[in-house]
Amino acid sequence: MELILVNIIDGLVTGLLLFMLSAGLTLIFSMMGVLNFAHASFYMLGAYFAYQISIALGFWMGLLIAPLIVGVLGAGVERYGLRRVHQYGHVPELIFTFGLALLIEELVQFIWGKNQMPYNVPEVLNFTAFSIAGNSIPAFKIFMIFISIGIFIGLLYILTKTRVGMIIQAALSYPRTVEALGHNVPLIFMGVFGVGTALAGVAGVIAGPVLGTFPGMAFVLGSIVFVTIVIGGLGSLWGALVASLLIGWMTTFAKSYNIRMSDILNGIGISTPENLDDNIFRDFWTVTSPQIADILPYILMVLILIFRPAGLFGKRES
Amino acid sequence: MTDQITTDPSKPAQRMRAGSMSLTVGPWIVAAVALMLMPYIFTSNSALTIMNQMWITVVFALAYNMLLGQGGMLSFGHAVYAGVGGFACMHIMNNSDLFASFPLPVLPIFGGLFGMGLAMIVGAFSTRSAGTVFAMISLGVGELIAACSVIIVAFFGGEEGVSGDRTYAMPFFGNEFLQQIDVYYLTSFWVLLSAILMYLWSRTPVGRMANAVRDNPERAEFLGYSARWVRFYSFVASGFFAGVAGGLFAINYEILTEENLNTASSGVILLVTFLGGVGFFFGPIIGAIVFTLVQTVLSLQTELWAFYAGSLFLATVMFFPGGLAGLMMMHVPVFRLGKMKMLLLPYAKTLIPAAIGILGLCCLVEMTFHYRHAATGDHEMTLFWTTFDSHTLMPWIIAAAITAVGLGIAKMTAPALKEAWDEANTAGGTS
Amino acid sequence: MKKLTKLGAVSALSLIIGATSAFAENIKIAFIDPLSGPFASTGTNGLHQFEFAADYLVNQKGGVLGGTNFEVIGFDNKISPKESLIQLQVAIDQGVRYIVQGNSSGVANALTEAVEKHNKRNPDSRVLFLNYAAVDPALTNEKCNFWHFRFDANADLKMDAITDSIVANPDVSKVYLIGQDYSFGKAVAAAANRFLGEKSDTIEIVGDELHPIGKVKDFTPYSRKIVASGANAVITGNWGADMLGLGKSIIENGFEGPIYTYYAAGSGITAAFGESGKGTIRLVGEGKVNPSPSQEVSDYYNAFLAKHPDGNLDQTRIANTIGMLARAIEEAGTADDVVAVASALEGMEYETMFGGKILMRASDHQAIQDLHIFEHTDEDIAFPYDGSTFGVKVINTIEMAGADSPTTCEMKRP
Amino acid sequence: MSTPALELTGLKKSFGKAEIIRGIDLSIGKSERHAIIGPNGAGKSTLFNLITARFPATEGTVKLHGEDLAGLQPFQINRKGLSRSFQITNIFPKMTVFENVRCALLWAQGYKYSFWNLVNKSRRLNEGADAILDQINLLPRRDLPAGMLSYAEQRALEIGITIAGGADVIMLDEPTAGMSHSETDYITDLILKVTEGKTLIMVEHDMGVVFGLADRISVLVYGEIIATNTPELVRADPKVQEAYLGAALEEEH
Repeated sequence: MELILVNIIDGLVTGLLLFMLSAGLTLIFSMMGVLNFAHASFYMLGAYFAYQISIALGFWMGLLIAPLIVGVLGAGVERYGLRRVHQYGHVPELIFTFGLALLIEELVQFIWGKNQMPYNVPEVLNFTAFSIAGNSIPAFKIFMIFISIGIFIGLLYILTKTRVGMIIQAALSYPRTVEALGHNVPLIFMGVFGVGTALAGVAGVIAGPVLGTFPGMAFVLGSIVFVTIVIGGLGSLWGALVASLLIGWMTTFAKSYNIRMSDILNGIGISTPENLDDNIFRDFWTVTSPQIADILPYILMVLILIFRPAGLFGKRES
Repeated sequence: MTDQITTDPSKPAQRMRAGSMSLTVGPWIVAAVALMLMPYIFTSNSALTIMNQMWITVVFALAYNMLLGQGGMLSFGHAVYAGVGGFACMHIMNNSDLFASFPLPVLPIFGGLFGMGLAMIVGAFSTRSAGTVFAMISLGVGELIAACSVIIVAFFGGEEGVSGDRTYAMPFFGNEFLQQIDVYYLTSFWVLLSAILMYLWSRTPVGRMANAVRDNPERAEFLGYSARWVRFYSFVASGFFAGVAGGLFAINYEILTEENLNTASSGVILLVTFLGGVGFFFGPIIGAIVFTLVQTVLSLQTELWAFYAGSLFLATVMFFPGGLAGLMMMHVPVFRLGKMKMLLLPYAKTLIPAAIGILGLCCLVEMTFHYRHAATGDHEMTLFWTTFDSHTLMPWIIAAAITAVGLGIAKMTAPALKEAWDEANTAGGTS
Repeated sequence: MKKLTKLGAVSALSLIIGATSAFAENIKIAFIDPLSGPFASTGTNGLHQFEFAADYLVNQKGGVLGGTNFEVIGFDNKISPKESLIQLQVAIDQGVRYIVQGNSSGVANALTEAVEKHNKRNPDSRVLFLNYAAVDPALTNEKCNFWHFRFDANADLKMDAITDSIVANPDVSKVYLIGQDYSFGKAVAAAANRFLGEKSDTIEIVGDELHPIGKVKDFTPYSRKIVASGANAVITGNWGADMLGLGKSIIENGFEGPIYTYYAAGSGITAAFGESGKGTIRLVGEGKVNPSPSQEVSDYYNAFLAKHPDGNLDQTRIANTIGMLARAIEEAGTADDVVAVASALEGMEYETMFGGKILMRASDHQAIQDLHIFEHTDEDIAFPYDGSTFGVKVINTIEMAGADSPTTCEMKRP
Repeated sequence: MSTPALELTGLKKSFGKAEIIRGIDLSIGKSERHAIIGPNGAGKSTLFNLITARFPATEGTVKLHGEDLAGLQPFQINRKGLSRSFQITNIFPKMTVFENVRCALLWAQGYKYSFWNLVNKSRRLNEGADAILDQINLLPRRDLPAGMLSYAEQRALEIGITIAGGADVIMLDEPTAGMSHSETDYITDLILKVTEGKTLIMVEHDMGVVFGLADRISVLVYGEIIATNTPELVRADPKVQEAYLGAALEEEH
């Protein structure tokens, strides 16, 4: 029973981290129609910048400054790169972000080298917050939860309660009309892109110490972020939240409990073949849930796309 | 994202005219002769190996462009069709009785059939719509199959993959394909055959309708064609040729591993195709040749090859969305007008300094890299046959000066080039 | 970076260059490992160690065969079997007769088969494959061949040493096995099960599981299970980011027993573990540096550090590889006839400066040597890794580990 | 009159709570030229989309030559001999004018999804396409990308694509929308020429075109047909006068 609670907390941390990435991406996606492949790269930049700043000024300044730099970089990419490619259509835009992701990875290696960076949890938060049946919950994880929830509430407030948010929401659906009303839509696009990438930067700052700061960190997270927003429904902030948490919990529980494929199949009445070693499906029979935990989201995505292409909370058929 | 992943028709910047070329035999004969003669120019085994790799990439990229360029379907997991075709070929190779019953050059057909089979299964549900849904399903399926490669060891062989020996096939007119040169001709035969077949495909009714569905699926439906089935046929055909590429891979390397399936390979083929240009049939061929050279030859020269490749790619997307082929085809009207001469001098004035400037920039990048990452005490580095000390100021000044002067001149002469370009593109005029 | 950077060479031109530079005075050794991409740090560090070993142990001592030098050339295989085979061909065309490779058993498998086929089909340009780190047992068992020599202990031998150490440790009664879901991870788990079963009746294996390789973002759920299982020792074959992620997560979640690993040192991992891994992280390997066994080793290491201050001399077998190759060439009296060199390597007994001797077993071309269990610590560390204060210290030694281990290899000699 | 070419019974369509088409019964005979007119927002285009299965109907049936079209996809309906154009130009902009027409001929000439025929090699196909280009006077533009044609030419091409397949029921959605007078005359002549002997159903705003072309006219107001009759009688119908023509005529005078 206690383990379930622990797993819920762990899944929450994973899910909320995913949410910080997918929130920005889903906004960018619905606004510009672009699958921003470089989104996770901005997450990586956040971690590296924060590491560099933390050496000189400490973790907290890193948390403050790194996302700003990332946001400015993101806005710059929109202004001088994407906007230019936008005129050619969606595929070139998408491929642009794809190439950008590769280039950022190369740049990071160029500047920081190829090794893991010793970017660590700050001393203040390096203790056990509490324990549940012998399982310690590090304080940093609690900190991560609070930061992510804070950001979600902030985003929700800005998008639904402020004038800027209203304009953004309108610009998402009716860019021409909003432009005709005298608002600078390209500026809004640039701003949203900047804020979206800054959010990814925040995620990088707080995930770097826990998940490791290395040149492959963007790749590990890259496609799963798309999966999240596709499952949640493009452009839906709530969808992104629900899908993130769903994926967080799904993978955590799948890893925590050893569910065997043979148990499931036996459960539905298919008996295990006698000579498993000679059977061509032997590998299939011996699959366990931790083995496939991290590919479960892809299975879920394919199923959702087949049966409900708009995603869980999507309003439109894409 | 709109339903259809193609460019907006009202924007003339990108004109896809894959369909507007007429069928001529000339280029194919030139290609065949070139393929025959290449081994006499580049005789070493490594050159043959690299060329084989190039031709395999050509087949794969052309197959990919059947989807992206001609069908308007963006796939993030196309490597799995080539990979599964290749794995199937390896298993056939390892089944000695079956393998000994036919000559080696037949093997790629089996690769194609298996790639096609998988494409039929996946296509059955993924081609219902194009656009984001198709792209994301391809990503998901690609990830799933790539993940299977380490889980389902019986077929994919786990990490070390599946290996075999091509020489156990039935001798083909006494040839057992022991040497690279034999394999080269086998590969060349297949690349030519596949390219011709894929070109002819684009001239068939279903190939033409693939273009129509790409441009306007709804209109195609009101002409009696189901957009879904048109996509399905393109997808299956693309899967077949991807499988052929996989079969050629199996013959060349005699081993298939997880890397033949993973998303990185799928991403590479997207880059290759786009770099070459999706709007023209021959675009992917150029892309495959350029990329293979960058990956295999440039990587022998510098560790930063991926950095340069990435920059080249990004520059292409930003400035020449038609890819290298588009860049070439831009000159066709000028050529037709007989005004190519007018461009030569302005080109020389701008592009040569620009090239020098860019090379200077590369020198600065290499020197920075050397300064930061080389062994302590190893101050010596060689660039362009010049050996110098990277820790002294002089080389930096020289490189910076070359860069500044080169790019400066290019910037100065660029307006003149633009003028000449506009002039050359106008019919009539002075010449 | 000794590799000449000739950016300007037009690509087509270098195809020809590749073909014509086949003659050489130096004995060329092709180092085919990742020099770009995610595993580049390990590869680059290995290349530095090879270059240094060739320079320090051979060239500065007058070379072999009366003055011929070793030249190590790096070939970037991007850890891809396909690229490795292309680079192998390029290397052979450049007149290379000795191939060294170590990262990824998948690449090693591809290379050993390609080398065997090449040597069969091209008797004029035969090459030897000197494997310095790929530990898949199959390479010296069912997949062995005359051209492949392994200078590292294979995964089974290493597991033999780990389990010896575990059985000797009275604090350990419950062991948890976790690894990456691919051939090596599975081989480690199988070997651990086998050896623990043979060696002890009291030690219980409380967990045995695999996780997807390179895909896990957060290892917390796995560590929870490990802690909850009551295990007091963990064995893992993880490497790279998976090693660091797993190790950090296990320690963070309150595990206090030893974690036995294969690859938890160097390449930034030692620095990243830092204080948190002290006393917990153990690893198995050959070659003693801390404490330094001799002045010779100290000199060697210091000379290396003078060249690469941030580098690690974490693969002492590289020095052994170079040393043994040099002796075999001297004994054979030629560097061109690789059959003679291979015959000289077979059964060679070599005194290594890192202590003890190495026997290149003729029956399977597996090097038999002393194996150590190291501990991650910052005490008594003369030669730390990653520019940190931490390094690995020998706490346990098994002499000539696995000298009597069986092999299924049926060596076919030309 | 035997089986009508097109027969609608009790056709209804709602979007959410808004009922756009409120029960339409209409029968159009073979070779009849039938126009549907009505004020903006009357549901004319929606009606077209219902007939061609672009939208599913909420209620009611559509019969083509006596055959129920329920559950059929647009491409299946097309194969049964019903072809339509669109209010917003809907062509293949990146293909040449010739290719546009040739694509429209493929299914009708029985090529289906074949990949063993080469389109360049079929004389029937290429000559057929050229013949249609000739009919719609676009032969000089044959090899231009369709997207580069002028608006009127694109509308002509749209009609060309629509009739190319040889369907016997042709539906045109505002073929002259947004055109100048001379262009309108040109298109009207074109329509007369290419729909010779076929059933034509068209939505149109331009009364000149409607009264010049149509054998019968239906007036659609708020999702209901208030009158169906010959042009003269429709013109005289007081209900129509009131609902539609009255306002329009007043404006003219």
